[in-house]
Amino acid sequence: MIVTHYNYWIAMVLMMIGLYVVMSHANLVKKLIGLNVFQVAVFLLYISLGKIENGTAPILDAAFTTYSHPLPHVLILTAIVVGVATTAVGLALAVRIHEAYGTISEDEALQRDQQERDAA
Amino acid sequence: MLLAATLGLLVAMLLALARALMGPSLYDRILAVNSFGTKTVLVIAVIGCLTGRPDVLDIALTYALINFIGTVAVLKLSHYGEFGASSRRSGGDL
Amino acid sequence: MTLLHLASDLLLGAGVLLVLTGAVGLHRLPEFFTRTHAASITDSAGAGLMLAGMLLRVEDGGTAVRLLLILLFLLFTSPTASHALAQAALQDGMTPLSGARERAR
Amino acid sequence: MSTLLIDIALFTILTVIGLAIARIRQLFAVAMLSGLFSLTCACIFVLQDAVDVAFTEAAVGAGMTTVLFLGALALTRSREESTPRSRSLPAMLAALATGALLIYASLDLPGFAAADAPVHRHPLTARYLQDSPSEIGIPNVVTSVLASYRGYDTFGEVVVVFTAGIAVLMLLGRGAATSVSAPARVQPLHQQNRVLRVVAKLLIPFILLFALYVQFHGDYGPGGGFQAGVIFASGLILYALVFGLDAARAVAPLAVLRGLASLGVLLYGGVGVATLLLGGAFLEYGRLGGGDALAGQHLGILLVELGVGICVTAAMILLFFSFAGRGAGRPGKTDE
Repeated sequence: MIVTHYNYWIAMVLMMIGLYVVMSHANLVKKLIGLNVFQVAVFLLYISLGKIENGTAPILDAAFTTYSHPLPHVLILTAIVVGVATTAVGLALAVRIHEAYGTISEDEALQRDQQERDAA
Repeated sequence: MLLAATLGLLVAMLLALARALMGPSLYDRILAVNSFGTKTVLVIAVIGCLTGRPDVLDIALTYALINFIGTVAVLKLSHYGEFGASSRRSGGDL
Repeated sequence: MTLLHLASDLLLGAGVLLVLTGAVGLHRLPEFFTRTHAASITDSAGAGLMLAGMLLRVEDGGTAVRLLLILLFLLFTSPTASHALAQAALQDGMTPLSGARERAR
Repeated sequence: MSTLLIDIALFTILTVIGLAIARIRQLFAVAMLSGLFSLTCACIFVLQDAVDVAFTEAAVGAGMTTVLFLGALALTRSREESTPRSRSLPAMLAALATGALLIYASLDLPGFAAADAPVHRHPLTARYLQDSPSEIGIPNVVTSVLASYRGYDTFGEVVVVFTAGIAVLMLLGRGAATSVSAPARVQPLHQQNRVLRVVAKLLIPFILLFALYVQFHGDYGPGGGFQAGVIFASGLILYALVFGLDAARAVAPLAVLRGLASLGVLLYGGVGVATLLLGGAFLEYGRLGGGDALAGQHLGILLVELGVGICVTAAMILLFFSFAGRGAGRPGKTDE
């Protein structure tokens, strides 16, 4: 069990570290870094599902017969690039929030909103 | 031998990582991260030789390149804004 | 063939030894500027010897060219990065631990 | 056995980095560590035969993402306050519960690398691995699946990258930013470090050349439009870092970049429309080669990958410029 599943478990532990960072930190940039960790851990899980024993990279060559499954590779390859693009959007939003509120702490920004509402 | 080399490199990576975590100054961290990157390049190259797929060497080349750019980026940014160098201005507010 | 293999093993072994030495130095040396020395051992001699060792193992030309390119790249970038890093640290007010400072203590 | 030891070492490094990311409060260090996290992951991808993924992760995760995080940190605070217990405890509990659930679910997964796992026995696997030489005719199956079998999917991803580029441009690109960053206290990097300047000048042409190699060698080895785009963008980012943002903007003006990003998407879509006009389905490359389906596939994949490469290059440079433009605080003034 341990020998055949430890790959998945490590990926899941890393996912949970990411999830913990996202939930426990108020700082928006830190949240995004946590999200990034979560995302990479999901990639790890996906790729490990495509691996086959004694296989090699799915680049066809007469010298090899067993190849790992190419489909997870394709999905994750594009997901990585899309991931960085969406992370950039998130970071841009954080920067704008910082410009508007003077903080990137979620809690402080919410407090300011509350105060303004109370004042109005 | 290739396997032993990989394991040796991994131990070296752990040591570099320890330095990156301990700091103490920002520059120590950058140095350790850069060194970690170089070791990753070597690990990838050795794995390429180990598995008999030389295509992997393209990846090692990319690593070497990205590692350099990353170091320059960190240096550049640590010289600009208010962040970084916690030893100097902790809190690093505007 | 076997002689070549032996030479390759020797080079790889020496390279790993240097990389490990550098890593231990990075860990144990007292301050930033001395640690830079340790890191450069990894980057230049360690990486160079290991890549040379691998070079003796490969059979086709394309792979050899790639290994050489990696070596060339590392030889260009890592001293540059170290240099820029040390210079930035100096400008930042860090002073190297020198014999003079040691004696003054 | 041999790879088991390597696996264990890499996973240990990965977990240590993950925990450090969660614990360290100096965000600058955390951003660098997230770069190391990606690098280590990419090593694992190589071990698990996913060379194309490792390529992308190396270029994107370790390079672009880290640079973007650093750029965002330059514009905001670098240190965060300690997390209140009221916040961390529920988060910890939720993470533990979810993790336990996931691990419980994982027991039903087939063993790692088992040859009889459903993934490997699915008929699609045989189609991809055995029929693609006769259907597509290129050795790198990842590229054939990416560009041909799942061409729709990839088109969607390219559009997402394009949209994200536009969104960041809207958020950060123009408009008066309230002056947030402190004025630069030191000279720009290129004026103080001659070594860096010379080496960068030497390297940048080779980086761009390497990007082109990755772009056009993607059919035969790891590589393709996504990776090439990011590497090409990295070359320009290095230029911007060493010689200043203004110099880089002169090389790649915003208008050109915006045009190129659209051009990439249009090229991809255009290939699809062309196959429609030739009487095939959307993105059915076989029609492009006249009578020769294999030649058509080759041409189609080449053009589509080129579209991806152009779009990703332009989008990545736009992302960097948007963050750096705000970060350096109107560089034209501070550089003097």
